[in-house]
Amino acid sequence: MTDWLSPEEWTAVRLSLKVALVATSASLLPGIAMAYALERGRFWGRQALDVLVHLPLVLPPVVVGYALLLGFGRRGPMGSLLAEQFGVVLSFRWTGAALACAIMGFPLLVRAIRLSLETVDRKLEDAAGTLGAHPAWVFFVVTLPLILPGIIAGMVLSFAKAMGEFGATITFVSNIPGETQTIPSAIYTFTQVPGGEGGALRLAFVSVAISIAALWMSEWMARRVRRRFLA
Amino acid sequence: MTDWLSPEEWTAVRLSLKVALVATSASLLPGIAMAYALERGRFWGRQALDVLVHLPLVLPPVVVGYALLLGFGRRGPMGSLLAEQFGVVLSFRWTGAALACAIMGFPLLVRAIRLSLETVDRKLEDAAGTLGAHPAWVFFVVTLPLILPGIIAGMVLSFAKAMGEFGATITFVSNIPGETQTIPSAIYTFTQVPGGEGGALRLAFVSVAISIAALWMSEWMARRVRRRFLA
Amino acid sequence: QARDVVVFAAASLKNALDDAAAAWSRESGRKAVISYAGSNVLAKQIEAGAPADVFFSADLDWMKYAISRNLIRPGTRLDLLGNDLVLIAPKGSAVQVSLRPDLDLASVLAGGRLAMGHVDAVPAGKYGKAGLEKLGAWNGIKDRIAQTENVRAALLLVSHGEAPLGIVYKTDAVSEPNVRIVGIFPEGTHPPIVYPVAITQDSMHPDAAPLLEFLRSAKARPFFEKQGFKVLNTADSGS
Amino acid sequence: MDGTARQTEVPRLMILDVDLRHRQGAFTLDARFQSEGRLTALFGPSGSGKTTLVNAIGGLLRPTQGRICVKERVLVDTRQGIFVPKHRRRIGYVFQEARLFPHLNVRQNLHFGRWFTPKRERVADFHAVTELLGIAHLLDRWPSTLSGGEKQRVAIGRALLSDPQLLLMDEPLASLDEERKAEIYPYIDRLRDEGDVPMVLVSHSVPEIARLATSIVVLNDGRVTASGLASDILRHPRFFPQAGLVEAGALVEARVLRHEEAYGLTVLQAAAGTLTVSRLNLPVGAPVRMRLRARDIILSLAPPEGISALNVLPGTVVAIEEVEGSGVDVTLACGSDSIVASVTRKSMERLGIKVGLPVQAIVKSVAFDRDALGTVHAKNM
Amino acid sequence: MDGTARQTEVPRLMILDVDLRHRQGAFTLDARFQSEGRLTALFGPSGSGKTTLVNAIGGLLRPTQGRICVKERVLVDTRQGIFVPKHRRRIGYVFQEARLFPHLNVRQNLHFGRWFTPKRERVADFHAVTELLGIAHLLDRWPSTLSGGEKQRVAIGRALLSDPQLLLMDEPLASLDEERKAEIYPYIDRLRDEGDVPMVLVSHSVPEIARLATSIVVLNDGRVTASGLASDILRHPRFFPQAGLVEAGALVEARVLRHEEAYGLTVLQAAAGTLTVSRLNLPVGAPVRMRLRARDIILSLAPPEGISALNVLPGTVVAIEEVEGSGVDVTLACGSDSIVASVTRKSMERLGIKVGLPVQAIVKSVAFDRDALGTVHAKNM
Ligand SMILES: Nc1ncnc2c1ncn2[C@@H]1O[C@H](COP(=O)(O)OP(=O)(O)OP(=O)(O)O)[C@@H](O)[C@H]1O
Ligand SMILES: Nc1ncnc2c1ncn2[C@@H]1O[C@H](COP(=O)(O)OP(=O)(O)OP(=O)(O)O)[C@@H](O)[C@H]1O
Ligand SMILES: [Mg+2]
Ligand SMILES: [Mg+2]
Repeated sequence: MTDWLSPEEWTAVRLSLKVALVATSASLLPGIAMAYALERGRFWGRQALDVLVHLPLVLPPVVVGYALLLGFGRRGPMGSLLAEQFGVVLSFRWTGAALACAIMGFPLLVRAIRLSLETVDRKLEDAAGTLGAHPAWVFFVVTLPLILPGIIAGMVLSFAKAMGEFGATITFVSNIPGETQTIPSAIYTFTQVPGGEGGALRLAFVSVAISIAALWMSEWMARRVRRRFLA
Repeated sequence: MTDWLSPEEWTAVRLSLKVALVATSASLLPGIAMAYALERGRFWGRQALDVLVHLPLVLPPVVVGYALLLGFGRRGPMGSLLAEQFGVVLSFRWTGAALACAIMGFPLLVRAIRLSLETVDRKLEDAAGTLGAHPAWVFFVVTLPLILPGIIAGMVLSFAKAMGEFGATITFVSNIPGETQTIPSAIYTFTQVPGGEGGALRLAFVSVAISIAALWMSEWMARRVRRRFLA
Repeated sequence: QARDVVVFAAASLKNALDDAAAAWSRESGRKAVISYAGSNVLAKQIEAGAPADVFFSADLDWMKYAISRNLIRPGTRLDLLGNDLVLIAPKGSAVQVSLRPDLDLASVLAGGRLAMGHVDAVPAGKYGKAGLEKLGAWNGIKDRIAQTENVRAALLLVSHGEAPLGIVYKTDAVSEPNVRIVGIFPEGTHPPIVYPVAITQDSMHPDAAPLLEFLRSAKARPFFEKQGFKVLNTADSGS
Repeated sequence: MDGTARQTEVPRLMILDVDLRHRQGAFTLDARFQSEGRLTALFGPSGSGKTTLVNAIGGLLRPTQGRICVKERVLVDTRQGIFVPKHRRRIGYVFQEARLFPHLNVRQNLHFGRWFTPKRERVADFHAVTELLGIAHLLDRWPSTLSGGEKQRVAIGRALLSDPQLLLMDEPLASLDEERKAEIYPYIDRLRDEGDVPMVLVSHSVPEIARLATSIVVLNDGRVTASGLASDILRHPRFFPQAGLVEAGALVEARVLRHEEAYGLTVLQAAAGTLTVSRLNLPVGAPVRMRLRARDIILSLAPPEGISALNVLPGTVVAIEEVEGSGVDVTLACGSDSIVASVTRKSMERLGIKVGLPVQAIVKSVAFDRDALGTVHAKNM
Repeated sequence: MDGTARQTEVPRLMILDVDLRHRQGAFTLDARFQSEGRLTALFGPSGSGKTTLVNAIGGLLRPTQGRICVKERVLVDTRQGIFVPKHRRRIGYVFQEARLFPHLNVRQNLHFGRWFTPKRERVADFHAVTELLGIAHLLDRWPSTLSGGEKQRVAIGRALLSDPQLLLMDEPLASLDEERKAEIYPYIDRLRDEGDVPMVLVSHSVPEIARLATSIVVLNDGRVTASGLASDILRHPRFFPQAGLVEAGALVEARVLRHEEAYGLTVLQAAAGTLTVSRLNLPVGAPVRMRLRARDIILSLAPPEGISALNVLPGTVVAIEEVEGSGVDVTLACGSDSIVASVTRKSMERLGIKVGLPVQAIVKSVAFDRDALGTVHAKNM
């Protein structure tokens, strides 16, 4: 089993998993906040924010990668700020790959949560309010549990996207084995040389297997959530 | 205004619009059907189908393009069938680009519709049944209107994705100006040559502008739908 | 030194460079980490401060780009490898073309398309366009070209019969059993195909120079030649 | 209509024939009853399985086991594997919660059932129904902007307008005011008697059931504890424990004898004697049904004099039954009618009431249960 | 408790002081009333704006214009820009539809309000409330598996357990059976009188209002058409047109005089005389309140003999009013109480009833409206 993939490929698999998990979990809170703001907020610039969130979907991944490179690279404004103030370096690190994946999956995450948020019965939130719950509590005790299916769906999409994301990642953090070489990057490398198809296929297979596992887990969670209150 | 983009770039813009529109509208019905089957169906192989739908998200776009080439290329089983039986040729045609975009956006479309479908109150469908509506009618007169927000959201995602899709498209139908060169392909070209940033930026801008228009239209539609029944 | 030396190399070099780097590791006990991507991406990344010690480009343009932005340590650039450009057809194809001036490819294509790398963006595409222009065939077929994101995709189109003809590197063609080399573009029909390698300006890695030295040594030569590259510039031949 | 043929048939036709078992969670519905009534009331405490039973009839749930026939048509028979899907049952179901379609406005909601009704069977009059229910001014509104009672009325209208062959109503009038109910009751009467649409009505209101029901099924914890003709079940508090003592009474049928226009009164002829009530808008000779509540009747040893009550029915004590608390139920035979009076034990002892004693039953004319003063149409008699 | 201080204060304290205008669609609510009653009943036909009004008090909508004070606390004053958000109003709201949280089980739903109640103010007894409402066996169930009435009971429990300072109840008992209601009423009584929790109750049921309300506000098409003390409003059908003639009556307050254990009876002393009723589980001297329905009273010129009715109150006719239809309302002064009897014009003429005539009012002991036999606690007297 282990010799079925080379150690380097195993590294890529582990890294991909790590990147996808970190990307998904790190974008969760901002995703919920963003979805809430876009769906419920009535502030100036909401529409612009909406467009911004969708950009990674609309633009070719390479462009997003370039933008990240310019913004979060060592010499970019955000990159240097982060490095100087917080000692966080993203460029050419796996954290950068996670950022790229998070950003590429963000519109999917936000959309799914918004869609759930739309269908939340505001009357239940009102009811919670009359029972003494401060709006913040209402959000945590009523709204959040009710949008759980959307959150799960969004996380699945974001995770799957992270497992497959390539263009932005390779452009932003390159393809450094052990640091930034994720499964898609490794697959890409294989497709660039003669005789690489086998390796590409093997890795694609692993990627699909991981995603199946993630899908099943999410379906299981969603069913648990739903069984309860839509029985 | 017109000289702001070269004629060739205008062609790419027009083509991208056409491809995105066709991809989105052509995947609409299969998307609804698939979402319905996955959400409500209890058939053998449902899980496998679910995984299949998610594949384009999980796999690097290039791999998807490669798979399309194998399946829908001139010599591929589907490709030759389509060509012989229906005279439909996809390879090197804009129709192939539309297929690639449709497939890449399919998981997003299906997910959004499923998420809406999940929240449809089955009791309303029951009520329609007691009023004499055959299950098929129930679907069209009750279920479908109720999942409209999900359908709109799914179409926006699918359209945006189609505007940005590049890897699968160029691999499957390559980059033929006037036939398969979409905005992302053109942008890609610019990024590949030293000093091409300006052109890439111009095209990216157009792409974003189109997507903003699409977003606004969708929000407008969604608001109309929602105003009615969630007032 | 905790960190291994980092090489940014064009993706098409993977097989050869992996083997050569492994050999170097065995010999020196050091390790090289190689990041493969498009030359353009790599150049831009180095510009953005990537931790690359060695840049191995697939064409001259992006090396020149890097040099012009002071990203390369002066005097370290070396045009290490060369390649040939070939016209290919699917294995079963019977086409006969001789790559001479007044070439008429349009009739050979017979409605099909010529697959090649993007003529502005992909090195193999640029070379191919130059070659076709030189042979007088460009104007006749410039609307019949299927441009691909990279040269491998062009190979793919031909090997799967989507395109009756394609222009790729010899290195790609020889290793693909499903294609047949129809002809080799004569020298002089296109700018020389060169793979330059250099140490980056910011690199302070002590292994960078030894690695480069190894790559140009006779010990590395077989790995490159095995993949079909021409080694232009070895330590023995000098430069 | 083809009245003559029906008149003899109807009484023999079993309208509802239910025998089913169904489990949901810890609750088991185990209901067996037959009803020949054209309006069968389901009565029972909250959680006793009324909605579950109605759902089974409506085809919303597949009983674990059993058989359901409506007007001799087998809708469910688990043994034979018969299960008619809900959209083929031609049932109008007024749900306990309104269940309006949120994406359709009121007019579209009302029309919904029509879309699926064969043209020649569309008889319900849209205009009449919306006027009756007081929803004509709401037609262009969205359900989300309706008040609770408005929603419920639209739901009733939607069911009526689908021209069902069986009407299931789960507490349809619970959130309506008395005035509105009083307007709807006669319509339900007509539907029941003329329209040939049998009904199943879930209600917690005894006056309502007395007013409308021809048969009653009492459910308790998933089991049928009593079922039969409304007149039988209502007569006695024992069959109807939920109603409490105060609601026991007798159903009496009568005909309009004459009108006393000067006083705005109508005199009715029952088997027990004549009864004077507020002016009824019915022709002389028309049949009516009233409920004489046991607690509304005062017994007197001699015909009383100088009192305001206009109705005094002579009768004979035929039974005395102790009931819980301080009272006894005294059953009188008045002509061929039987009437129940509820008096205290103290009064009974004081007056020396015993079986066989001739007594006078005093009922105030306006003390009739107005709700129970239903019109009974010819076919029912 | 600190009874003495309150006793004098309470009557002066305005519990509800509402003056608001609110538009929604074509409907305008324009309500102005004050209520010093500890239980204010909102009464009116469907769509008259009851829920809208309750929502405004509960803080679920921001009235276009107006002022709402509860127990002298300003909740809304659009002029001064005051709008206390709903979560700071300490209000328990039982919604017209149950609105249970679908993602929480019954126990969690019931506890919900507690999470946000300061610890020392948590006085409602979880055990007692769930027992009272008969939902103790449902604690681990999900709302989606509850029957309609069960949902409603959980919703009531949830509001009660949040220890509110004002309880808003929008038709809370509409889908409950009589038995269950009869169990809940005394609890509401206690809450109203002991717990110092004023209530606003929307109800279509006149007996229910008579049983529970201390004040009544009648709404019609968004406007207040009558408001005042329950005893005043209920006494006269004119104030209460929706109730119809049959429900008019007088509220009489009395004290327990003695118990006749042998007969299971209790004798009450009212200003009008003594009244005999079924055994009440109250100590001698305890105050009670009864409703004597106008239609339940028979007038007699002489003290009747040989009849089963135990209660005969002597009085004098003080007013005669024509009402619609065949009847007249005869108001009697019986001691310091005033009683209304509804008789037919025919009877009136026959007996020669006129103002100043001494008559006897006959009421059967069991003919008291059981629902209206509410306990009135000391603070109320
Ligand atoms: N969102 C809205 N838009 C327009 N009209 C509305 C809206 N909500 C309620 N209404 C109207 O306001 C009026 C009052 O509604 P409300 O819910 O207060 O009535 P209600 O007295 O509670 O009636 P019910 O007894 O039927 O519950 C109704 O006529 C209703 O149609
Ligand atoms: N999905 C379910 N799972 C478990 N138990 C259920 C489910 N649905 C209903 N029940 C239980 O079945 C019993 C009967 O429910 P049903 O809705 O038929 O009562 P009902 O007689 O209509 O009561 P109500 O008058 O309160 O509406 C109740 O005890 C309820 O808790
Ligand atoms: Mg029910
Ligand atoms: Mg209401």
